[in-house]
Amino acid sequence: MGYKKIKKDQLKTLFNELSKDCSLFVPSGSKGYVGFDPWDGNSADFTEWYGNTTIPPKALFFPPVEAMLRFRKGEAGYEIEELLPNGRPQIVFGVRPCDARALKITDILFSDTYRDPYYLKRRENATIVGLACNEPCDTCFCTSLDISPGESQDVDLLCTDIGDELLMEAVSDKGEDLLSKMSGLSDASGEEESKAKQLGESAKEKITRQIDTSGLLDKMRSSFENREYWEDVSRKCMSCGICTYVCPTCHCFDICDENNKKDGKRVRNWDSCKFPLFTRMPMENPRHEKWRRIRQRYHHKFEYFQMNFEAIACTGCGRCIRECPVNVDVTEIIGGIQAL
Amino acid sequence: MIYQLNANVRNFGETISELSGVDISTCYQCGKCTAGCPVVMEMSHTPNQIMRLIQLGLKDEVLSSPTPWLCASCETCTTRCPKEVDIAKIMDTLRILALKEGYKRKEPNVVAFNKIFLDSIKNNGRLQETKLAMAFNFKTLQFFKDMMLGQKLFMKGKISFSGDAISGVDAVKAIFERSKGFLDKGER
Amino acid sequence: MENRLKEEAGKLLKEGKVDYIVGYGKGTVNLRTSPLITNKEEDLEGLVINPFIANNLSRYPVELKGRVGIVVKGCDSRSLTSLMQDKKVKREDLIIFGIPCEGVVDLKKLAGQIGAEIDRVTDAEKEGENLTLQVDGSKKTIPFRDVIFDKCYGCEHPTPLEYDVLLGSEVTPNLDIEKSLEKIKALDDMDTPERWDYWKEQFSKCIRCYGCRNVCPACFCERCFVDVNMPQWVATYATWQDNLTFQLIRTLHVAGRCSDCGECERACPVGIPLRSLQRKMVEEVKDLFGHEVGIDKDAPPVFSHYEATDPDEFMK
Amino acid sequence: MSRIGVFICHCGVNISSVVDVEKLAEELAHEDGVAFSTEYKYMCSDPGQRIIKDAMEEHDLDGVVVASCSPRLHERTFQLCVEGAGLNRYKMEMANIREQCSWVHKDKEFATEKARDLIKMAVAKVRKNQPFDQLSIPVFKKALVIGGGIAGMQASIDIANAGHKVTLVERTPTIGGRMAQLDKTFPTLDCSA
Amino acid sequence: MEESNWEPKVIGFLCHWCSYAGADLSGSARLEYPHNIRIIRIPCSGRVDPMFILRALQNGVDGVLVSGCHPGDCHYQSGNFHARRKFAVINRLLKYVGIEPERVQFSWVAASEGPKMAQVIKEFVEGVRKVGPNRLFKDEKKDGE
Amino acid sequence: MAYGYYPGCSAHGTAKEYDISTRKVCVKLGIQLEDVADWNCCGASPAHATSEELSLALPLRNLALAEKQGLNSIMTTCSACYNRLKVAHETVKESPETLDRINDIVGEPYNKTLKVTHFVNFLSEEVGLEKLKEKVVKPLKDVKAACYYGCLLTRPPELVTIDADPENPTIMDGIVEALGAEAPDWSHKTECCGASLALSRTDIVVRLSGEILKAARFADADCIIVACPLCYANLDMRQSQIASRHGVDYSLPILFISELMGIALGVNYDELGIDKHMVSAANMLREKGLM
Amino acid sequence: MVESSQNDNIEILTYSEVEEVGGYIGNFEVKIRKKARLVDLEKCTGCGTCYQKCPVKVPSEFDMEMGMRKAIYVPFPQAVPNVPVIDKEHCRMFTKGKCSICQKLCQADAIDYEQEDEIIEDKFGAIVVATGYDLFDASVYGEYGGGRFKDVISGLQLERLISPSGPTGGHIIRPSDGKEPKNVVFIQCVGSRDVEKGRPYCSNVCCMYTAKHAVLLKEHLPEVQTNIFYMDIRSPGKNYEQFVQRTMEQFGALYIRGRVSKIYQRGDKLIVKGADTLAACQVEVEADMVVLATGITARHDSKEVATKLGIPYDEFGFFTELHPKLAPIETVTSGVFLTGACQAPKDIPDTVASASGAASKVAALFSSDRMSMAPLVSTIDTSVCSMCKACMEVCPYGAIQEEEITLRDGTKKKQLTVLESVCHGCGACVSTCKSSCIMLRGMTDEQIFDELMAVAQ
Repeated sequence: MGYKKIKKDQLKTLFNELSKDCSLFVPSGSKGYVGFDPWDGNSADFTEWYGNTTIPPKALFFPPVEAMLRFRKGEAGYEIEELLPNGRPQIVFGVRPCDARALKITDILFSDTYRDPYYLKRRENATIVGLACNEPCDTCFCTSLDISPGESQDVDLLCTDIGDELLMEAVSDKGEDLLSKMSGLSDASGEEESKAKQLGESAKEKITRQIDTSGLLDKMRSSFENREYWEDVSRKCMSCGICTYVCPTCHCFDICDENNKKDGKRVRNWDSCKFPLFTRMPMENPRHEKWRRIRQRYHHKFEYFQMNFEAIACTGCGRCIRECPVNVDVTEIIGGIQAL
Repeated sequence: MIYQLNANVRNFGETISELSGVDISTCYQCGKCTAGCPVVMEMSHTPNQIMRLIQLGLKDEVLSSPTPWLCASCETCTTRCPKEVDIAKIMDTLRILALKEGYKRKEPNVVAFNKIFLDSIKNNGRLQETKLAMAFNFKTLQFFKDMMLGQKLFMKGKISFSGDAISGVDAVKAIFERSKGFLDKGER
Repeated sequence: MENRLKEEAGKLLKEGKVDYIVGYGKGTVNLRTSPLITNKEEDLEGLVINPFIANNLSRYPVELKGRVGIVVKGCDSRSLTSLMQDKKVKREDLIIFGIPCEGVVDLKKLAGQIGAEIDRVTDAEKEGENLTLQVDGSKKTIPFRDVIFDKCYGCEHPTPLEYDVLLGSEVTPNLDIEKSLEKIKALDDMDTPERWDYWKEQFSKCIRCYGCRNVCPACFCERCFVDVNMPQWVATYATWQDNLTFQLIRTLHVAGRCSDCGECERACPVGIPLRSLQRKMVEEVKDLFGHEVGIDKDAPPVFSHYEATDPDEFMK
Repeated sequence: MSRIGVFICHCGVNISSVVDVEKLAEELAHEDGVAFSTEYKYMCSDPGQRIIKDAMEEHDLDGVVVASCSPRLHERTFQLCVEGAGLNRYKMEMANIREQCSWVHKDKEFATEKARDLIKMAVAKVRKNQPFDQLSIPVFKKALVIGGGIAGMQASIDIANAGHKVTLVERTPTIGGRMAQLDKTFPTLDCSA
Repeated sequence: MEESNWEPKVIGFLCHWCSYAGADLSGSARLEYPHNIRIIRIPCSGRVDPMFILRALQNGVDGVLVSGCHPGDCHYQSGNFHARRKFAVINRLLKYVGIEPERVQFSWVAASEGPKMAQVIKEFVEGVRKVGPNRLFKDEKKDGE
Repeated sequence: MAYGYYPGCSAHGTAKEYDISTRKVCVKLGIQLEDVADWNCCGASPAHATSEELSLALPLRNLALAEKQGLNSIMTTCSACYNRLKVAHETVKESPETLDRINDIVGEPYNKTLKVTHFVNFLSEEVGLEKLKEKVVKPLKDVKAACYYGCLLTRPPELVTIDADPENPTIMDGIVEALGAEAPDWSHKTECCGASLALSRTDIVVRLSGEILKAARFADADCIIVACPLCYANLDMRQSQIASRHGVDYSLPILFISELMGIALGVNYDELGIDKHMVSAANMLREKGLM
Repeated sequence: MVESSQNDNIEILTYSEVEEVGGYIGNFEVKIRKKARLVDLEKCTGCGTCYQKCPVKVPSEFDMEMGMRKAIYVPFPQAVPNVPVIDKEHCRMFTKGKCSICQKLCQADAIDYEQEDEIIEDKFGAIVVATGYDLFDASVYGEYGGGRFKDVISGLQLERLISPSGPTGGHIIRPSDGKEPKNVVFIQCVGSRDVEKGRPYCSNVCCMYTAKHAVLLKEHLPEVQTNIFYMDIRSPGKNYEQFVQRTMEQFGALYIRGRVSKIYQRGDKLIVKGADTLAACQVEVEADMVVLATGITARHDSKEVATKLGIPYDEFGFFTELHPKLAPIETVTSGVFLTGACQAPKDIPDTVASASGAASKVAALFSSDRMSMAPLVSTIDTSVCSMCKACMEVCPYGAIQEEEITLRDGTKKKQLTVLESVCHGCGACVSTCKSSCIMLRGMTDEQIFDELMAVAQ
C-alpha cells in the first residue's frame, strides 16, 4: 500500500474519528507522569515532547491490578463468574519500537503452554501504532538488542515524525486495515520516505549506551556463583519494585483472593522479584538476601528467558536506569559480568 | 380541698417546663425558696406550693393565684435553690401564661402597672416616671395616691411634664410588634 | 572537599576503623550521582561531592554489617539521628562526614528549565548564586535557587548536626519557608472534599512499587504492615483505596521520624506529591509536641513518650 | 469451619422486651460458623448454664457466644460454665445486648438489628479465640492498709486475726481518724474509743 | 442503602476500664442514646491502632469513636497518654487528607460518667448524621476493568 | 478613651442627682463618659413579666447601638438597667440561636463585643481602689455608711453578680472604705426592697424598706449607701410613709455612692444634688464635719 | 484503737504516707514515706513535759479549731501511739531558728530536730484502701454566713464541744461569748442533696448524727430547745427510726420540715429564716447557736491516691468499686480493696461491715501460696521484629525485656521477650509496633479487625 502521511494538526481529527469505534490510547503526561491514557479528545501534541512513557504499554494488556473472577456462595456451593476483558477493539498510538518488541516478548510468555486469556484477548483486539524515535534518550540502549529506533517489524503500523507531518507505513494486515480506515491521509513522496530512513539512521547513531550480548549466556551462567560480584552491585539497591514495574517485559504477578465469607474475587496484580516476600515459601524465603534477588532479576532476563524462549527479556528501553532512585544500571551490571 | 389526679397530671408541668426552659420536676420541695422570699406573707400560696401545684398539674389553681403577681423578681429563690430551679423565671412564665389565657387578675394593680409602664416605653422609647405615676393612679382609681410625695418631688425638680422621647421610637415600637408573648386577651 | 573526603575515608578503611564507606559516586546518567558503597580503597577515587547528591544515604548503615563511614547532608544527618533514637544504628558504629549543604539540584526542575538539553549537559558547577552548565559547548547560567528541591527552601539545619568530620564550613540557613510549603498551603486552602478528591486522584496513579517506602530512612521495619496478612490490613494490590490507606498509615508511622529529606517524592515514578503529606506531618508534630526530628540523638522517639500537658483540646 | 454456639438471654424481660430474641436465635443459626443457636429466659441461672453445657456436648461446640448483659458482670460466670463442660474458658465471648442495647434503645427494630450486629461481632471474635492456660503467680502474704480510721483499724484487726501480717499506714500522727473525734455514736450512744 | 432511610453506622472503640463501664452505666441508668453505635471493647485506648480507624472508614463505617480514661486515670498508668499523642496526629492527618473531622472522634469518659458517655455518643452520631453517608472510599466504577 | 455610659430612665427623673453626681465624680477621676446615643428603656421588670423576647430585645437594642457607636464597654449606674443589660448580653452570648432571634427582632445586629459593667464594679475594676484612695481630698472620717446592694446587683449570681460572694458582697464596702468611711457588716445588704411593686403594692414596699432601715439602724449606720435609683426611691422617698406606718422615724439619709464619692473627692456639696433628697443628709454631713 | 496497736501481726506506721505503688496482685511493691516526727518513737516515754512547756499555740485540727494545741503535741490524750510530733510549720526551732525548750526538758532525749523523712520499701500481696472522707466545708454557704458567724458551727465542732476530752471539757458553750445556748437550730443537708453546691448525693449519716446531737445537747443542757430543719429524715438502719422518734418524743426536739434560706446576726442572736413547708409558712427563729449538719465529701486528695493505686473514682472523688452490687469491695485493680467512706458516705456499722468484708477478701486471697491469673498478655513474634524497642519504651510495667538466645548454629541473637506475669495486657505495645509483630492474646489485631468487619459489611 506504500507510505502515507498526515499533517500533525490533523491528528486530533483523526483520533476523534478512530476513538468512535474503539478504545484509543495515546501517550499523555496529564497525571504528572507519562503513560498511555485513553484519548481525551484534546492533546495530540505528544510527538513534540515525548521520549518514552514511564509506565510501559504492557499495562494496557497486563494491568497492574486485574480481577480475574468473582465468586459467590450460593445454595449449592460457590458460583463463579469469570471476568474476561470486554473485547472492545483497542488502538495504541505512539508505541516506541523497543516497547513494541517488548510486547512480542511478553506474547511468547502468555501464549506458551498456558495461554492467558486475559492478556491474549486484549492483545488480539489491539492494533499497535508505532512511532519511530528521532531523539533517543541518553538511557536508551535498544540497538544493543537488535532494535532500531527508526524502524520496527513488531508494530502493526509505524509512524515517523518528519517535521510537520507523520509518515505512516503499514507493517501488518491489521495495520493495513487500519490505514485504509483512516481519513485525511495523503500519499507520501519518495523524498519523505528517505528522510524518514535518514532520521532513523541518525537516531541510531545517537545511542551510545550499550551492552554486549555476545557470549552473554555463558557469562551469565558462570557468574551465578560469584557472590562477591552480586553483593557488590546490589549494595545500593533499595529493594523497591520500580525497575520491574516500569520494565516493559517484566511480567511477574501474584494472585490473591479477596473474600468476605459470602463472596469475593480473585485478583491478579503485579509483583516484583525485588521484594523480600516474592515467592516466599511457607517456611523460608528462597531469596532472603538482597543480592540473591538482584541476581535473580538479571539472570531471568538474560539467561533463563533466553534458555526457555530464545529471547532476551530486555529491549533496551532504559526505563529501569532512568527511574531507579539510586541509579542501579543494567548496562553497568551486564558490562561487569562481561568483564569478569 | 380535694384534688383529683388523672393520667394527664404532668401535662401542665411539661407546658411550663417548655415555656420557661426550667425543669419543673426537679423541685423536691425543700422550701428554701419560701424561706427566703421577701413577700411570702402576702402570698396565698408560698413559692414552693406553687411549684407543687404545677407538679400536680393544677393549672387553674396556679394561674389564678396572686402569688406570681406578688413576686418582686428579686431572684433570692433562684439564687439559693439547691436544685438550681429558676423559680423567678417560672413566675415570669406564669404571669405571661395567665395574661395570655385571660385568667382573672388577683392583683390588678400589678398588671395595670406593667401595662402602663410598657405602653410608656412603646410610645416614647423611655419611661416617663411622672406620666407613669399619673396614668397608673388614674387607671387604678387612686387619684390621691402619693399626692404628698408628688408635691415634694415637684419641689425638688424631679418631676417634669415635658416628654423625654427618643428619635428611635419607631425602632422601639417595632421591637414591641415583633416580640412574642406580648398578648393580653383581657380578663376571662 | 572531595579530596579531603577521599583521603580521610581511605585512612579509615586502611586502618580498619570502618568496614564500609558510604558516599556518593558519579551516576551513569547525565548529572546524576549514585550511592557509592564500598569496602575497597580503590573505589574511593570515585567519591564525589557536588550539587546533585540527592540520595539520602542514612538508610544504608542499618543494613550493612559492621562499622560505617558515611557522608551526609543536613537533612540526611537528621534521618541518621532519628535512626539512632530508634536504635537502628549506633553512633559509635559510625564515622560521619558532614556536608554543609546549600541545596541540592532537582533534576526535574532543571529539565523543566532547559528541556531536553539536560541530556547534553557535559559539565555543571555551582558558582556563587548560579549553576553554570556546559551545554553543547556553550555556557549557560541558571540561578541556583531556582532549581533546588522544594524541601531545601525550608531547611533549617543545612549543616549536619551530628558529624565527626565536617567537609567545609558551616552554612547558615537560607530559609524561604513559604516557598517550601507552597503546595501544602494550597492544599490547606482547599475545602475538605476537594482535598479528598485531590488525594484520591493522586493515589489512583500509585502502582505500589513501594519506592517511597524503600527509600525512606524512617521505614526500617523488618516486615512492613502491608505485608501482614493476619489480618490483611491493606490489600496487596493497587487500588486507590488501599494505596491511600497504605500511605496514610505509613505517614503516621514515619511521623516524628521524617526529616523532610524528600526521597519518597523523588523516587515516586508516577509523580505523587508525597512530600506534601510527609512535610505536613513534620509541621504538625512540631506544632503538637514541639518535636523536631533528628535534633537530639539521646531523646526518646516522639511516640515512645508523652507529656501530661500534651494537646487535649481535640478530645471530647 | 468453627462450631460456635450462640446463647441469647432474655434477662427476664430486660432484653426480650426490646430485642426480638427469638428472631435473632433463629437467624443466627444460619450465620457462618454457627452450629447452634438458642434463647432462654435467664442464661446465667442453673438451667441456663445447663442449656449451654448440653448444647456443647450435643453439637460438639468449639466456641460459645453468650449474648446477655455486660461482660463486666458475668464474664467469669460463663467462662467457668464452659470450662465445666470441657472447653477452655477463653473460647467464650459475650455480646453485651443489655447495658449497651436493650437498656439504652427503645426502637425494637433498631435494637434487634444492633443486637444482631453485636452477636455477629462476638461470633467473629470467638472464631479466632485460642485456648490459654491460666498463669500462676505467687502471693506475698502481707497486707497494706492505707488509712488508720475505723475502717482501716477494723480491716487490719480482721486480717491480723486471720493470721496474716498487716502494715497500717496513717498520714496523721495518730490512728483513730474521724471516729476519735466523736463523743458518742448512735444509735447505742457508746463511746467511740 | 437508600439515601432516604440511611442510618449512620458508627463503631466505638471503648476502653474496658472506663468508657465501656461508662456505657454500661448509661445502660443501668437507662439513658437513651442513638442505636447507631456498635461498641468494640478494648483493654485500653492505648490499644487502638490507627489502622482500626482507617480500615473501618475504608469499609464503609460512617464514623469511629475512640474513648478512654481521662488523662492521669489510665488503668495501665500511661496508655491513654500514649494514645493521645497518636490521636492528635491522626486527627490532624485525617483532616488534612480531606476526611470530615466529624467522622472520627476521641473522648475521655470515666467509668462513672454514664451520662457523659450517652451524651458523647449522641453528639457524635448527630455529627456523623450531619455529614452524611461515608462515600469516601466508594468507587464510581467497579475495580478490575 | 471614652467609656460608654447608659444613664437609664430614672436618671432623667427621680434620680437626677445620681446622674449629676456620677458625671461630676468621673470628671474628678479623669474618666471620659460617652452617652449611648438615643438609648431606650431597658424594660425593667414589667418586660420580663410580660414577654421574654421583649425583655431581651429592649436592652439588646442599646447594646447594639453602643457597639455601632464604636464603644467597647457600657457602664450604667442603675442596678435594674445593669441587670437587664447584663442578662441580655449573657443570654445571647450563651445561645447563638437566641442571638439570631433577638437580632431579628431588634433590627440592629449585636455582636457580643461589649463589656457590660455597673458603676460599682467599674469603679473597683477599671479605676481601682488604690487610685480612688489617692484622689480622696476629704476623707470621710467617722462616717458609718451601710452599703446596700439590693437584689439586682447580685442576682442571679451566675449571670450578673459583681462580687465573688453574692450572699455577702463587699465591693461597695471596699469603695466606701477607700473613701475613709467605715462600712459596717450588716444583715440586710442584699434583701429586697420590693422595687418592682413600688407603685402597685406600695404597702409591701413600705414594709420591706422599713425592715432594711431597721437593720441599718441596728448596725448603727449614719447613712445607707445605694447604687440604684429604685433602691433609693424606696428607701428615701418612702421614708415618711414608713415612719407613719411603722411608727418609727429613722431619718436615715440615703446617699448614692457617687454622692458620697463626690464629697470625699472634693466636689462642691451644691453641685452634687444632695439637696434633692427627701431625707436631708445635711445634718449628718455637718456633724461629721464634711459640710 | 488499742486493740489494733496491741496486735502482734499489725505494724502501725503513723505520720506516714504511701508514696508509690507498683507491681500487681500478690506482688505489690510499695514505697512508704515515713515523715519526720522529730520525736524518737522508741525513746519517748509519753510523759508530756515537752508539750506542756512548748510556748507556741496553734488552733487544734483535732478539735476542729475550737481549741488550741502546741507546736509539739499529741492530738488527743488517748492517741496511739502516745508520742508527740513536732509541727515544723509552727515550731520556733524552724520558724525562728531557736527555742529548743522541749529538747532541753526531755528526760528521754527523744527530741531530734535533725530527723529526716524515711522511705520504706516493702512488698505486699494486697492493699486495703481506707482513706476516709473530708467534711463538707460549709463556708461556701454565704447565706449561712459563710463562716463569718462564730456561733454557726459544724456538727463535728459540736462533737468536740460535747466531748469530755474536748477544748471545753465537755461543757457546751457558745464560741462567741462562752454562754450556754438556750435555743439551738440544727440545719440538715448542708453540702448534701444540694445540686447547686455540687453535692447532689445524700451523705447518709447527718440525719442520725443530728438526732444524736439533739439528744446529747438535751442531756447536757436540760433547758435547751432544739429546732431541726430537715427535708426528709433518713433512718433506715437497725433501731435508727426508734432513735429519731425518741429524739422528738423524749428529748423534745422540734423537727421543722423545710430548708433555711438565710442566717443573720442581730445583736448576740442569730436570726434563722427558714420555711415550714408543712405549715406553708416562713419560720423565723432567734437562735443562740446554729449547728450545720455538714455532709461527707471525698478527701481533697483522693484523686492523687486513686492515680497512685490505679483505681477509678467518681465525679465527686469517691473511689469506684468494681461493681456496685456484685463486687462492692473489689476495684478494677485486682488486689486493691475498698472499705469505709473513701468509697461513699457510710456510717459506722456500714464501715465496720465493709472493713470486715475487705479483710475477708484479703484473707481469701492469702489462703493459698499461688493464685491463677488471666494469661491474656502480649507475645512477640521475634522473627519479624525489627528491634526498634518502641514497645519497651511504652510498656508501663517494664514487662518487655531484651534477651540473648543462641541459635542452632551457635550464633547469638538478641531479641525481645514479654515477662508474662508482669504484663497487664493493656496492648499499648501492640499498637505501638509498626510491623504488627506483637500480639495481645485474646484481643489480637485480627480479632478486632474481624469484629469490625462483622459490622462494616
